[in-house]
Amino acid sequence: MDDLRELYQELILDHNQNPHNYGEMDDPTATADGFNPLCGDRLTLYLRMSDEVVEDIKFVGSGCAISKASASIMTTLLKGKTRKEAITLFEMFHKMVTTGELPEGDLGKLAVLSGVYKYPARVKCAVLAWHTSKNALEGKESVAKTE
Amino acid sequence: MDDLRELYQELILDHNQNPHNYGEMDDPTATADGFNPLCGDRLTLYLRMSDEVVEDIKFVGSGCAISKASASIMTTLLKGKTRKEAITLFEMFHKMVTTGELPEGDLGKLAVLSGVYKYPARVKCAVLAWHTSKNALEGKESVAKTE
Amino acid sequence: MITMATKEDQSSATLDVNAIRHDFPILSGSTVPIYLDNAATTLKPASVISAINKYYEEYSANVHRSIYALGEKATKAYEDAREKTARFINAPDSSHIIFTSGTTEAINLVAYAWGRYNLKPGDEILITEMEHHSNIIPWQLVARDTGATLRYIPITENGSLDLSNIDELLNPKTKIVAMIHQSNVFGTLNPVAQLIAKAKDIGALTLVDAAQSVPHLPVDVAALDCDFFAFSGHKMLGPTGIGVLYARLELQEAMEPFQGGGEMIQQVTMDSSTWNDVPWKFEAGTPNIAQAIGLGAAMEYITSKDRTLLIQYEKRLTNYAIKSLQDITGMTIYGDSDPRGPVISFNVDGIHPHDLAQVLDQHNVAVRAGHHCAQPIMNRLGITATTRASFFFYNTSKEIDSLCESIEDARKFMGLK
Amino acid sequence: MITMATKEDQSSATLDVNAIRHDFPILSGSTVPIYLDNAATTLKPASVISAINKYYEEYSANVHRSIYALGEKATKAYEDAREKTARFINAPDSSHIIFTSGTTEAINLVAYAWGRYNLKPGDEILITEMEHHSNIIPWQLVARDTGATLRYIPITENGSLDLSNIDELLNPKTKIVAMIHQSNVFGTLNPVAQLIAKAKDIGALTLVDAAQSVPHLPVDVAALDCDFFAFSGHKMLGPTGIGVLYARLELQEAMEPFQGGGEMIQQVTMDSSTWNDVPWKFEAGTPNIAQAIGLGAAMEYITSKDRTLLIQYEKRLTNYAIKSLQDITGMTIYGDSDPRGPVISFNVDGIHPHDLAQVLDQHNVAVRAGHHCAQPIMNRLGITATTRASFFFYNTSKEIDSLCESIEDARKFMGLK
Ligand SMILES: Cc1ncc(COP(=O)(O)O)c(C=O)c1O
Ligand SMILES: Cc1ncc(COP(=O)(O)O)c(C=O)c1O
Ligand code: FES
Ligand code: FES
Repeated sequence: MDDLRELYQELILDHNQNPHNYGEMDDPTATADGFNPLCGDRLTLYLRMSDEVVEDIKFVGSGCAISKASASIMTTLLKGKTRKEAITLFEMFHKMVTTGELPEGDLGKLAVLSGVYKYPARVKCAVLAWHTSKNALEGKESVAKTE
Repeated sequence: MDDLRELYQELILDHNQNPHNYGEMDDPTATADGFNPLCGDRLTLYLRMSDEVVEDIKFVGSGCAISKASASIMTTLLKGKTRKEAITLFEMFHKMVTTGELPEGDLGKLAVLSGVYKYPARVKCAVLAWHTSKNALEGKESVAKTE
Repeated sequence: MITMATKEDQSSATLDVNAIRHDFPILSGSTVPIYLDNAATTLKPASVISAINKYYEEYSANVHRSIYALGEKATKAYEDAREKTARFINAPDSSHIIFTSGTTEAINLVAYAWGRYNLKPGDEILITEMEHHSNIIPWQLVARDTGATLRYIPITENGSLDLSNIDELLNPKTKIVAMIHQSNVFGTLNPVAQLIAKAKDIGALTLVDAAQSVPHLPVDVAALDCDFFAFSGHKMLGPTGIGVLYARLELQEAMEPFQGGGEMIQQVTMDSSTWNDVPWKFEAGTPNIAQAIGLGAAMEYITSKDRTLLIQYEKRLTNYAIKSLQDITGMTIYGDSDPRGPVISFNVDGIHPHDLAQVLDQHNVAVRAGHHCAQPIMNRLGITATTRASFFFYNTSKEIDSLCESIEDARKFMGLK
Repeated sequence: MITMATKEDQSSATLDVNAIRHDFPILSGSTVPIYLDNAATTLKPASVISAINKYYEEYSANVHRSIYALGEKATKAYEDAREKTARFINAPDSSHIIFTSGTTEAINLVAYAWGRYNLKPGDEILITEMEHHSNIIPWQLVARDTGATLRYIPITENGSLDLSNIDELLNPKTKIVAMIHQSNVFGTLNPVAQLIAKAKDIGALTLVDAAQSVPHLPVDVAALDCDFFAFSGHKMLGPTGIGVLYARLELQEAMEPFQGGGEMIQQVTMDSSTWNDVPWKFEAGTPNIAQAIGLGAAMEYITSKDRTLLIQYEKRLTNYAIKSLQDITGMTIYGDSDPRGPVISFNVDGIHPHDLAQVLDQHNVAVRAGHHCAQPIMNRLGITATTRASFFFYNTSKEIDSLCESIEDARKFMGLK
């Protein structure tokens, strides 16, 4: 079980049970839908940009603990970031969960998801919210799929 | 090679090299075509019945030693037989080449083909001419296939 | 629970499960999995593996048209497997048996070789809301391309067919009824015999998706009197890459070929071709030789046992599992039909099925989480996924205890009270 | 002849054939066949057999969507086989590789999923008179059903493509050119690169039937620049029941699915469905898992050798066989192209090929007699059948001596002078 605790750190369980920024948004500047075809889980992301800065970000949807926690932590991290910073963060995060490499930059609490790369079937869970917010940030219409 | 000599008895090789009743017929009362889908060989059978008796019977076609010898010997045997006798002979022969049982009745020279049943892939060779002549005897139109 | 397990194990003493487990190499390895994903694919007994090996090591020749001994041996083994298959499902003879690569290809064969040439706008195809995607998508595609209409027999909340409207659904426009014999989600054993009789009355063809039933029940296609009957080798102790389509002879004769290629022809010219006799007309190319032989060995393995005992045993195991699972806090089990097969879908409040499967894996328990290729069922239940445990006669009640204990642990692990 | 054989064996000392033969269980059995029917199917090395066994004995789980360790291991092994295949034929990446049950299914997939939705009356399909039935019938069927016209590049008496009229045959109406890479009758290696370039110029798609070339040559689909490329596992030391379709990504994206079922979907509702990413969009149902893994092992086996040596060796063997056969009275060899593969079709005056094969079998020599699933070639040559000997790098010149001696014996046996 110790292995598994590396995947499901306490912080992840906390975010799973009490996700931050969970809910709909009345006045988004962009929304995007995400879909994980592996499990059928879906997520809707709401974004309110002001100039180039993420003023508010929220999400709703179904998903496993990994995906919910990832979405929850992501929203707390992206708030206040510029569009460019957000995209950079996406790239760092994506690299971390696929390779296990802890990136140089500031990934803050996201590092609790660094164990995911050992579970290839779950990588898509971790990146679902991120792909979706990348689409929202880039104004893409199509449903974000986890690669 | 002794085994194989049981299949290819001298008499078979003789009939193969010098088939009896090989050739076309000018005035048949019935003809039929036979086709062995396993190898692509074909045979045409010509029959002249007078009342219910096989007055003349000839064949042409391509085929292996087994099929040619079988056709050749068959024609010598069927000549002079009644339609009913011919059909009975067909049934005895068929039983012999599929089961190896030497039938009670008079199969004459055909017994040289009794070794065929040990070579399932070659049974169709032995019965090709017989199926075709059965079709001709019964006035069937369709190309006889080896079951 | 441990007491119960012991009791269970005693009462099943007539089936020597330990002896059976010895027949399965994977159950005698160094780390023995608690394998409860048998509805997805089963483990393989040594006799099946060695039948495959024997082909590759001793007579790996191509079949049909070979004049040499190795080829004749391969042909005989391949055609013997067809005979065994015919006997296994009580088909009149082996010409009714078409080998395919699986249930999926078997159903697609019918949709292509019969459906595309016989369906037209106005015609109706009737399936059920309980189908596996393999018995949905081929019909969606053929309906789209022919203009026929695809209709569904609905299901009830507890996983049975809702036949209240059957007389409207099954009507003179219905050209084929294609239905799952035993549900891979609920375990429900559907009343296919009754529906086949009804379909026959109005002249519709019938197809039974028996992927989940054949592994667990003796089936009798002659008694069922269906037109088509499909199942897979890998779900019944056999190899991957082999399946069976039973098809009535008149239909085989009337149908167009499916795939074109070697073996399925009689004569080919540049302009046109004629087809081989049935069933070979539907087996294009070098067949799945080793796999058919392996499937034959799997059927032999099953018939070498007392099937009544096997069925009783799996039934007891399933009942025990249901009872044990129900004791777990927050447990929902989907489907409560009787008779049923050894498959149970469930969810535990507060744990996503994928998280649950992940934790169970840590306990060495293999279950499936997901939509089980039956998304219409998930939509009907308003969920995206379930966890599914499915059994075979090599499973034990101890393994079910492990399943339940692991679920309890998972609840704790995930911080549930 | 015996002297020559010895010389041959010495000059090929750089390839250790004995060591190779040790890798093949069937060549170390009590009665070792002189197996010269490799164009039909090949023997299997121990490494392939044990890769299959390992799957069945250690991790026989279903692939994709499994959250447990066994299933992840199976998925990885299956997808690794796809990677190996991509590398083996130099595809840009593994998404270009669709697993099928064989060459036949690969070609049918294209005929169904591309052909039926893209061809119309007036369109032309161009194949050659040299094709295997597997690359004829699918096009005859699709031509019949779409109204397109099937045309043939003719062949010459000596087994080469007759390209004298190619500019008329390959014209703006041509929508696809489907051609055999290496002939399974003559051994001819066709100038496919040249024809692909020509087809590209006028915007036609191209398909290469590589069933006979991939086992013997390093192929490079990127350099060939074809759209589709098909081959079978069982003809290259791999298991039965597995084949490969390489398909360009844009085409995979644009094509309709072939078979419908599990795995190939993304989302299914009762009304309609969406498809999985390529290449999985084309792999419906539980895949041929053990077989793909076995194919991967076969490719590994081949790449573990020095391929230049293998090719040289097979070439020398073929030349030696041609030379030796030509010494036999009444011998006709069909086809004399250069470059060519290790397959030789011939007839001996006065002996029907089936009788010859039967006598050779008595000498333990396995060759094929028949039309080799290429009846148009037989029609062109005005014969119904040939005898065919085909080699693989485990064959030896001694075995070719046995072949020739047995043919001499057969002549005597059949009473020829
Ligand atoms: C050139 C060629 N194409 C296609 C095939 C068909 O391959 P398979 O029977 O494995 O589908 C063969 C072999 O039989 C062949 O030699
Ligand atoms: C009821 C049912 N039908 C069809 C299938 C498809 O079988 P396969 O994947 O072997 O083609 C399955 C299993 O996945 C099934 O459970
Ligand atoms: S299982 Fe669906 S997002 Fe993780
Ligand atoms: S081989 Fe053709 S008839 Fe015997």
